[in-house]
Amino acid sequence: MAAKNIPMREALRNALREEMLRDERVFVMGQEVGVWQGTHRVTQGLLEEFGPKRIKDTPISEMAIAGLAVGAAMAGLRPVAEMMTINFAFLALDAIVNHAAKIHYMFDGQFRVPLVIRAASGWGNQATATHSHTPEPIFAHFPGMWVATPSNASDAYGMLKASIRSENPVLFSESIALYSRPAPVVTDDPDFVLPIGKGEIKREGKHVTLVAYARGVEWSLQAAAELAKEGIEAEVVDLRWLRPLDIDLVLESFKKTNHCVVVEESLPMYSFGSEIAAQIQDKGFDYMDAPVKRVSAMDVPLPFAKDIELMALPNAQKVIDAVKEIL
Amino acid sequence: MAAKNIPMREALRNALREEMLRDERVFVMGQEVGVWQGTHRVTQGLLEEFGPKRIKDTPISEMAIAGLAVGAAMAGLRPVAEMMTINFAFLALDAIVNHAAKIHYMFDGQFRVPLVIRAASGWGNQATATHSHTPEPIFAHFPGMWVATPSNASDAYGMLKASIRSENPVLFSESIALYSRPAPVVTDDPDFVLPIGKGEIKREGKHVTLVAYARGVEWSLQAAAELAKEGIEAEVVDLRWLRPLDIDLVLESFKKTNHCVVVEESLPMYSFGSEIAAQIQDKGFDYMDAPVKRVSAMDVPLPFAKDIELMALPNAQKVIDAVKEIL
Amino acid sequence: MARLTKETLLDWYRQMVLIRQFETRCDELYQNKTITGVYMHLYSGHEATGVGALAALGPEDHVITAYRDHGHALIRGVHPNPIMAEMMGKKTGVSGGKGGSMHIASRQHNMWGGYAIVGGHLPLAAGIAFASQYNDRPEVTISFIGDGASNNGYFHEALNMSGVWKLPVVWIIENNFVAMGTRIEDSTAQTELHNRAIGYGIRDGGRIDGQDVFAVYDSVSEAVKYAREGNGPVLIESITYRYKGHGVSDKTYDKRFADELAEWRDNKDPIELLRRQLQKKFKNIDPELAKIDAACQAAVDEATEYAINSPDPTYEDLISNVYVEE
Amino acid sequence: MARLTKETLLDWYRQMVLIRQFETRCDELYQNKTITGVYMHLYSGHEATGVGALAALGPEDHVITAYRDHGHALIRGVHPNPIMAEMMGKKTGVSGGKGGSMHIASRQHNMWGGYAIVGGHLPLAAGIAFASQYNDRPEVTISFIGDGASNNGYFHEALNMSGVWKLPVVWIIENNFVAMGTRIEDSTAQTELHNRAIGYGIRDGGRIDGQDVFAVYDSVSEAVKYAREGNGPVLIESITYRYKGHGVSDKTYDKRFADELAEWRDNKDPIELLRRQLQKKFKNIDPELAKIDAACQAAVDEATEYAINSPDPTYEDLISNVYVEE
Ligand SMILES: Cc1ncc(C[n+]2csc(CCOP(=O)(O)OP(=O)(O)O)c2C)c(N)n1
Ligand SMILES: Cc1ncc(C[n+]2csc(CCOP(=O)(O)OP(=O)(O)O)c2C)c(N)n1
Ligand SMILES: [Mg+2]
Ligand SMILES: [Mg+2]
Repeated sequence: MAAKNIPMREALRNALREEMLRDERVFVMGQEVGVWQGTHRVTQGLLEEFGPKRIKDTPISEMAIAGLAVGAAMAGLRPVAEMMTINFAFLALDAIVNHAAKIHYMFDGQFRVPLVIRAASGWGNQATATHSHTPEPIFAHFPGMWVATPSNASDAYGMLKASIRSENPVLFSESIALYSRPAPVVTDDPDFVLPIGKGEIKREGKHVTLVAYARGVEWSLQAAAELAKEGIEAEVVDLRWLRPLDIDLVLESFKKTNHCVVVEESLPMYSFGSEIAAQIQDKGFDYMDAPVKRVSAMDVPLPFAKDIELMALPNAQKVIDAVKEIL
Repeated sequence: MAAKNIPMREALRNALREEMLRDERVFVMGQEVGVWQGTHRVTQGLLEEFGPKRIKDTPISEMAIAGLAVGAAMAGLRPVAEMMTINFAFLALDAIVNHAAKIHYMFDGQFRVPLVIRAASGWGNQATATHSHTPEPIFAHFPGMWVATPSNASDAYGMLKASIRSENPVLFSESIALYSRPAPVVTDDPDFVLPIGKGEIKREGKHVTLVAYARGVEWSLQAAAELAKEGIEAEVVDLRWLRPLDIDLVLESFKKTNHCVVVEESLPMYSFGSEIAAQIQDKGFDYMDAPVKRVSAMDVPLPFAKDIELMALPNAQKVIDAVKEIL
Repeated sequence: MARLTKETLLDWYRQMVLIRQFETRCDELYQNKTITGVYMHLYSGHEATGVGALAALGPEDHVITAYRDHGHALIRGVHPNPIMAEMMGKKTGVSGGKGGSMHIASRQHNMWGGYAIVGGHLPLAAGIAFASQYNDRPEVTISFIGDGASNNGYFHEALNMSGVWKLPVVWIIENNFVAMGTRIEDSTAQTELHNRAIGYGIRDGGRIDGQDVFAVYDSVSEAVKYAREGNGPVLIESITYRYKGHGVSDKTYDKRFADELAEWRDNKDPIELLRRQLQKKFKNIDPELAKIDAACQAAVDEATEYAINSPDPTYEDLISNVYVEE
Repeated sequence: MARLTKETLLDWYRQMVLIRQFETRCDELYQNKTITGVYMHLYSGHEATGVGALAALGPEDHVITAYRDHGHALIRGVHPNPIMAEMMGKKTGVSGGKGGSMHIASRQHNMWGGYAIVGGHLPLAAGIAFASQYNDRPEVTISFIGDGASNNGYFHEALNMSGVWKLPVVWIIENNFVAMGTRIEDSTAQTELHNRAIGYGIRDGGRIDGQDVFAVYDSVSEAVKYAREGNGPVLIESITYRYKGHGVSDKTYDKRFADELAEWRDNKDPIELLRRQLQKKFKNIDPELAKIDAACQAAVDEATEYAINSPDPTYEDLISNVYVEE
């Protein structure tokens, strides 16, 4: 397969383009996706290529963007709705959780909601407290939709295509920090689709398992590289999806390493790390040589000032420290 | 201290009344709190006693109810805003999480938001998928506000008074199933206030710790009573608050029993049980004789039909089964 | 009215009577606990609005509404049996017993369902209409809206988007002056809700007499034509009245407003008004009307039997249709 | 205009010049990375709306706005030093460096802050006004609103509640025809936004020339009087223009509309318009204006120095004020 080194935003754009070419029912809507070329340039060029019928700029109406997409999906289209940032999806929580995720069930299968809600996520740009959430675990709390959280350009490409083709609603979270990171992305297989709910080992190791998603994978890989210098071989499990959750992959690794650190960009309480630690201690109890540790953002709103903002965030060093605590 | 056996809704009403009498700044707002006497009759009689200036019926505008209360609190009042049910608080998530919970921090202490958002919560009335959430852990994920989850009339009384007096915003969740349950409630001490963030052992035991909040406490106590017949002594820890979280009380009990089942009405993933299990395996690792088990609602939207709805919900028997799995 | 055949008028009468009788039965079944749960909201009193409005649509057009939805489903031709079964949470219900009274939908009738979150279905309506527009199909979507719901953010955002994209939706506010127990004048300073059309630059279809099925039909037909021709949405305010309190848990509202209720029931009942018009227009129509009444009663009896004798959903149903299988 | 003293007019001029110079400096400081972060939204071009509107208030009245908030804070008399320090995330900033450019507040000036969630501050404004009403204090709250924000659910719910409760708020839409890159005609079919007042049964304060500080002052003064007298809210639409793109990350918008931008800058610049009026009204005013220009420049220089030399917040600050200590 041919591949090209491109940043994640471009990989996402390729996925959107190809799925739009493949399926007339796919359309893109959201704030600034068209004329402005996308706040994060993911949709750059699409308006020119597909025209205003299929690339719809919307007013600042998050509830209606999500809700309209739900109705359109029920009626047979395949909307890809963008929330400019995932923070604004809070305004659409009801439309997402009570409508997108529940309609298939409530009406016992009469309707399908094949909808993708893309949203830029993440801390660390001095974007301040209201604009710095990574609330993917909040959305993944609720059954009825999938939650995609890619960690690199190639995965983003295959996962977005899978999400658009899925018959289920998908919340597709894109880490802002990763948009400009390049990775080799397939260029000659428009049917390159990653399976929904399957994680991947991003680095093999035997001493400790690092479980992460999205930006957490980057910190984990950095930490693993450092740890390797000291002879500690960390295995990095990228879950890719918070729903369905590939806990089997985590357990498989854990049974080998008997040690685990969960790495997340999110807040610590009632979160991703909580669920992973809870499942490991339950299903992997006999394999635990140490408690599962969690590296999360600090339990504070995020401040503007750069230095203290960075203090609040996870990083590779914090992962290394957590690993050393349990090894 | 004198006490009277009254249902939780009446205890809550007493708390509201007394705090309104004590502090002119306290007012109540929400849908149907006035003329209609409260959807769950908590505010019954208050309009007559305090008049329409302090008991404000609102339009069906959840975003503005929460947001207006935030502004009023910043400006020196003490709003007690009711969300008719906690499901509708999804529509106010941004106002709650990004405004109520963050304003004190974002402006570095210039403003306080002494606001209480009361909300009726819970599954199990054939209320169907959109109307059956117990999403307290979702709100407790975010720093900046407290989350109160009383399990009985007396606690509800003391916790609501504490919440109204608090200088911080509080999400106050009231389990619908518990409204009509009576318990002895203090009648002669208008300053009876429970400390914020302190849990309570609701039944002592030495073989297993049952950790719960709100309605989960009822199931735990029922299970403990049954288990006692077989000689199994379960200790029931009622956390009362999901934020601040009295994890020390849990650990104290766990260090004694070495076994734990977490009981929650909520959905299982990225939830209350996840956090408790994660913290126990971390901070109580050396005391674990078995994995922490979780009894939660099933991971499905709630259906209308009564029988299958009940199947999806936790109950005492499921707690008993979980205990037996690890003892 | 001239262009309407006798057959059509009798069918309208039948629809209205069927709704009334169906819901009267539901009320009885709730009282004797055959129907359970905390929510059931009857449409009784509103019949002319639903029947007149939906008479303006063809089968290819679309309907969506809130939780007060039994009437709209019956009008769209959904069989009373599976509706009644849904009320009882039976497997044979339109939504397999999972949706209950508030979620009556029938995909094949383009009845897109009732929705329990106030305002939540409004952007869905816009989305359904968007799909018609996208696919260049000359369909129109009618979305019903409560007066109370019109104060919710969903209303604003959905109507505005329908306006800027000229979506083929007819928005019909069923203004019964009350949301649960809150009177309209306590929820907004603009009590003539059709006036909100101007805020969205969409056509104001005015305030109409929602008890007069002809008035409703005429206004909505015009609006549907306007929307179908690609001119964009229309907002209509239909004045009507709720006979049975907000829902089954509401035990006091109608007592508070007993006089008002009596006034509407006695002098503005939509079925009575239509009956009188029919009697004026057609000689000796009474036997025919009686026959219709009886047929409706029989249908309701049959639906009740059907539902009672239907099986309950099982564990399999509990866990099915959470997701479409990938 | 007759009743306004020379002193007042020169102070308005000073305010407008101070904002322009302060923000021009901010822009430079951002380009040379002294100010960092992804967000900074300049008010340049809007000055007459802010100055004219807030001139209608007393110190006991209240102001709240969105993220384009530097101007409003300066007008309220917040010292440029702590504002500039906030821009740089310094401990001496108005919000201790935690809020940044989008969250400029000063409790003591009844400047209730800028808010970054579009529409999020609108119900807060209603709440602040509610507290005034509750406490029987004759204060008025002015809330600024972007044209784009007016399509959000918050707008609808907040304005409606302010109407039904007759809250003393003056809602001022600063219509600069654009939200980020979306032109108003692409976000609503009702481009004359003051028309939305009717939907809430509140007073329509009309559309005003937001570049003319006198026009703004007159209209807003009237509205403030109306609200202060207990008649309820007023909605005003002030037409203005944004000189510097949406925010610092916007590099293309102004290029797209270069001609339009030039037209506003060259012919409708609010500072130039005021300067010309002053020159017409007062002989030999130029030296006085030059003195004001220089004083503003000095204040901006001082603020820059102050901010640069201020300490950064520390770990202690990171964890403080998450909660009020109980
Ligand atoms: C978002 C939301 N808030 C509150 C409720 C509770 N609720 C259900 S129906 C209703 C009143 C709606 O009144 P209206 O829109 O006038 O419709 P009607 O019942 O008169 O048909 C309320 C407040 C809800 N279901 N959803
Ligand atoms: C709820 C929400 N949605 C989207 C955004 C992103 N955003 C920030 S400013 C803005 C445009 C607002 O335009 P307008 O209200 O006209 O104000 P202006 O910038 O012109 O002053 C958008 C879309 C946001 N901050 N909040
Ligand atoms: Mg109504
Ligand atoms: Mg604008």
